Amino acid sequence: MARIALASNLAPYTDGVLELELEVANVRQLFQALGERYPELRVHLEAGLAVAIDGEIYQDALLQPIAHDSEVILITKIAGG
Amino acid sequence: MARHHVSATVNGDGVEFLCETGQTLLEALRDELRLTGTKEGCGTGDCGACSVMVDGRLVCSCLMLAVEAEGKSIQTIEGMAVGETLHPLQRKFIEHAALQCGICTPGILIAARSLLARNPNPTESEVRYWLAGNLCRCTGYHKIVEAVLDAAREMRGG
Amino acid sequence: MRYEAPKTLEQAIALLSGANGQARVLAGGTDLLIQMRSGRAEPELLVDIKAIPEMRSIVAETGGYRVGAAVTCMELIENEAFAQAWPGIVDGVRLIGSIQVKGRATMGGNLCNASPAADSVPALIAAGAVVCIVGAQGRREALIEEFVAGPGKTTLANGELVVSFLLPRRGPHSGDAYLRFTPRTEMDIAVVGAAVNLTLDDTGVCSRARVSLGAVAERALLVPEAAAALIGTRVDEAALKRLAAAASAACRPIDDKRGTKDFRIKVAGVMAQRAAEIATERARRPS
Amino acid sequence: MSTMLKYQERELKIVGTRPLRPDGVDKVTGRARFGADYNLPGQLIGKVLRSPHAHARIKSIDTSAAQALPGVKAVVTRDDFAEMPDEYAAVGELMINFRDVTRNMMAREKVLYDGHPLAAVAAVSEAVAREALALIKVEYEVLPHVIDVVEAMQPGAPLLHENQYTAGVKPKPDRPSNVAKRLEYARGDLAAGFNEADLIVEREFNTKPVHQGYIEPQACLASCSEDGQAELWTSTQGHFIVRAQCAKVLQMDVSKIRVTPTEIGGGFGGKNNIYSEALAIALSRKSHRPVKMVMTREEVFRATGPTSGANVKVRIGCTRDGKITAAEAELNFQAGAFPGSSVNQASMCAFTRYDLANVRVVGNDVTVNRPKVAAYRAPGAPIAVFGVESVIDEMAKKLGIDPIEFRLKNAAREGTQTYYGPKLGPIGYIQTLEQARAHPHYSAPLGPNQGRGIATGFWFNIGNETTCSLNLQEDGTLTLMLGTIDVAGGSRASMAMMVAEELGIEFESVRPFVGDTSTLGFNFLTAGSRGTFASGMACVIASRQVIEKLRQRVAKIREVPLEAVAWKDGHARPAGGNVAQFAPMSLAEIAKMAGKTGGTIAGHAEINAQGAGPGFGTHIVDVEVDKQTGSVKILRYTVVQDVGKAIHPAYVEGQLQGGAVQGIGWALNEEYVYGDDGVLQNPGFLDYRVPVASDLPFIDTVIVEVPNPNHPYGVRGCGEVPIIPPLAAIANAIENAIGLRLCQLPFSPPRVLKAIDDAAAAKG
Repeated sequence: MARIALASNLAPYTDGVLELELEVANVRQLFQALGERYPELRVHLEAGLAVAIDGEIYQDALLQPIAHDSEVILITKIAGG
Repeated sequence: MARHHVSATVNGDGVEFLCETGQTLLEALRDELRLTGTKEGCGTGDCGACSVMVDGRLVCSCLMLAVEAEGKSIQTIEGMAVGETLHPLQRKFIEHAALQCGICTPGILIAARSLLARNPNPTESEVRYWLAGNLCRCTGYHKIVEAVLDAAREMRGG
Repeated sequence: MRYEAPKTLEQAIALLSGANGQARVLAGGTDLLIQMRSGRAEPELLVDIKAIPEMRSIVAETGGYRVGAAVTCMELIENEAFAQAWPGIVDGVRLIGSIQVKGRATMGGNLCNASPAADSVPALIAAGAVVCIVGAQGRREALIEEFVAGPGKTTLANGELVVSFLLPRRGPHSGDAYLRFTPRTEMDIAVVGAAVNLTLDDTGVCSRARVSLGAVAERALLVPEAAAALIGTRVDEAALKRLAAAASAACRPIDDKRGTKDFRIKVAGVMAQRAAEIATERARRPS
Repeated sequence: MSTMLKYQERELKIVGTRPLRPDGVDKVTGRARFGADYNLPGQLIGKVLRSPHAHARIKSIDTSAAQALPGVKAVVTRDDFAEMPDEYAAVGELMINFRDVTRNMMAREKVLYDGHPLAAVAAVSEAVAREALALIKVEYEVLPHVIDVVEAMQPGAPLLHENQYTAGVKPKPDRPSNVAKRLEYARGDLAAGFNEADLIVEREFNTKPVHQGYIEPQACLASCSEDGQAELWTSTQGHFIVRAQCAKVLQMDVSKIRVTPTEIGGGFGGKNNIYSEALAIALSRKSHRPVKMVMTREEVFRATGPTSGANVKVRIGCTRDGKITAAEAELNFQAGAFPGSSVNQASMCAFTRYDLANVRVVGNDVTVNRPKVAAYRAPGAPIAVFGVESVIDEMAKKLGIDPIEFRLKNAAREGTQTYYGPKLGPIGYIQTLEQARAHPHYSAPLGPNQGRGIATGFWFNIGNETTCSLNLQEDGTLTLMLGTIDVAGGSRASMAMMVAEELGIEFESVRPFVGDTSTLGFNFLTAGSRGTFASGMACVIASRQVIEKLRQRVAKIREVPLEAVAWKDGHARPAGGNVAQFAPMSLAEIAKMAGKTGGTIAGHAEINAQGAGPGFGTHIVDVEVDKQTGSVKILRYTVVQDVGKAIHPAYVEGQLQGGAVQGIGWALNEEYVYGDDGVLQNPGFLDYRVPVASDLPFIDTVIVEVPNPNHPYGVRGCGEVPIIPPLAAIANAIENAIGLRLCQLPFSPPRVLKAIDDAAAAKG
């Protein structure tokens, strides 16, 4: 079970839940699991979230593997001007 | 209203073109003579990207009518290099990376050359005040001033 | 839109009077072309006066100078003798636009555009210049401080043309200066402009003075009260303080995107004082 | 695939040197072609009719007289563009809703800002096009408008979008509001943190909208053919993004639009979006002729996307010895006519330079009646950091601690947990502070009315989709087709340098180009300082692919096992050790035979670059204040910044100098001035005052290189960090000079003089 933490700005979409554990093998499965559990989060998941897996940040990396003991943090997608 | 027939010299070549009364010299250079090296950044004389020489005088070609160019000798960026050899200013701008996007570069090179023609040994401040009419948004002017001073040194045989 | 380039004053006058107000004089064009581009000016006839010799000359006359209305800023700046005689006027001309704009902009154009913030006008007013005008009824002269009526308006009648400026003779120990306040060091329109022209007697007491302010009213102002603060003094600290106060008191500025009323009033005093200091220093130099 | 190439320390021959750039000669001779320099035979000129009102309902648009004017060949209005449902896409720096993209490009129900497009005309000349615009009759119902962000947030403020309810608020509000979205980042126990504090400083700041100020106005040329294909030349930071947005709003297949990027005359984030591109294609489709559309400078100011004007509240608590115990900020950002400001990036950047246990940042994205904001170099960060670095400077002064020491006490480092999610990897923030402290500028003497200020900045930097292809030509030279736009003019050279380094060949034998959208797969736009990082990584991958194929080809030609062939200094050589010996082959020799030994050799990369390394910077500035006029003069300026690795030092220095000067302009004189009627009063370079050459000293630069472990050469993005510190650094320098803490931007002379007079009056 990977430990999942959500950036605090996502609290409104998860009824305040910011930490949970999920059995997921990659980012795509993570987003699907979160989307089912928190429908309001779905629109943000693919379009607007990046994922830090064990300290490395991945953006638009749906097939990036997540190990069973990974520490995963969901953060807002970063972009620039 | 019939268009004006204008004959002038551009970069040493005799040219003729037709233009409306209200057409600026900048528009004539770019649209009639297809010399697109001179750029429009504002159309109101505030940015200097359209700088050219007219009878040895540095001017904004957006603030001059094309019809006023009758019989004049005009120098644009396209005439700055002589055959294969770039003008020292052109070379120094590349060497010093004194340009980034390059839209302001033609106007600044024409202005810098007219400065060095009248003042072969300008101070940093003299370069900055002479180029105050040429806006640049990428470089912060640092390498531009360095390149002009370096070119001046070389042209003085320093 | 028609374009004509007359070679004589008579031809120019005929063209201007025959166009029932739809003609504009084209000198440097650095104000006119901007107004045409923005639609603020839509002339049917442009009368290019740059081919008329009398309007392009700078000649010494009766101890003073006669400057053609179509003389460009750079031509005036590059005229050593004139810059020696009237450094203050050249201060103002040097601040007009960029080098490129000054390569085309003319003295007559800067005056006739009638902007309250025109950089060459305060120093001409302080110098006591006389504007030489020609029209269908012949020639006349006007005091420069009365020439502009208000923003964009002059006292020229239809068909009249400014031909030249006459700068009077000045005695020894004279000096003039022009300063303006702008947020940037170059390329701005004056938020406040101040010109001072004064003469000291042999003992260093100020015998004559004229002070003019730009961009603080509907036109450049001659400010006699400010001049009075200097006349009869050695232009010391106290006199300069009174000058600054008189200058500020004369202002009737507007709030606009370039400056607030109080800012202009306060800074007018500062600029007038600093200009007076430079003028005095120039007057004290052995001429 | 998501790609990450680790950094390897090694001896370099080309990377880090200063070769001459391939695009330089064309730019200094006037041969380089920018947006407005392209022409096609038979082209028409397109012009846009823009709203004179800040807020009005469009009751009717009558274009009949305009259509009838001789020389007019096409007119388009809202009726020519399909309605777009709500659909979000990460296009450029901000989340974009296509329902808004089509409305910003061409108004539908309402005009929402002075300059908002209403109709567009294509005619045989500009004069005819302008005349046609004057013949279009529009019936408006003028509505009250609001521009100031604080006013727009009040309950009674005029509403831009009747069905906009603040997102991110629980429970859902019952009334619509101009606040499109509220976000909040929080970590630790704020109240406890403030209780521990010996000193608490709280300040409110206001900034004005400012423009990127690129000298080249937007320009494009479109040409459609009857079979539904479209060609487009445009000056942009992202031609694939332009293609994606045009295809969406014009309902065309992406592959039917070919976008060729011209040289771009500056962007800084302002050319991430489409403005006239889709209008030009629509006009060309309707008129069956090419259509050229070039914005005037006035249109650029009125109707493209300057950054947000904002209201910022910052409150920080720290112990007597300068340890921050709690930090809180509220960021209210103008989004312009449609939601989507950079308040999120600003929120994430506000405090990230510091290792803080108790933090809370609230952000509000607020629609107001002015153009939809676009990105402007590290979008949002300069605004938030202006507040934070000003308050930190005030705290250091009150405690009598040196401003750099105070920052060092709280500095973020490797492993610092950020409040927006991840832990920071290896970063160079502390090194920039230490090198700034050691710099002679920091201890140089100051004269009367002179002051010194410092401030620091952080930016994430990004990777994103990147493609390139590297083709070995038959004479042994290579062409490098890049997909990421070269905005600052140096990245083409930097890419060729990395390829030459990988292949061990001369820089001059690699010729880089930026391809049009038909030459490569999708590329994200040049933003987020990703150019050298992401495109560089793609070039290294393509180079290594070429090397692999070269080794395989030589193994076949020399009939030796693959392991026996090594690539070194531009040659295939025996791998050393007890392997089969063979005569080395040069790149040229292999290339010559390539056709006959299996075909040409090429390398490609189609990646989504991961592992972008954040950049940090510290700035020092000296100012002199004329207390009689309020004028602030920049005396000396030093930029210290960690760039990971400077591929071409001259271009890195150029980014640091250019970014700092944009920050100086933002701090001193740049601002949008609106009349009470909501109309922009200074849409031109005369009264929108960008710095000129004579306003500035030289900008000294110190390059710090703490390698980014996730890039083969250690590159971090460097283009955006330098614009972040100047606002606060100058505010701190002014405070040091005359003892007044100024919190309203810009520090224009009238504002500074009033502060001086008010302070004197208060004391007097």
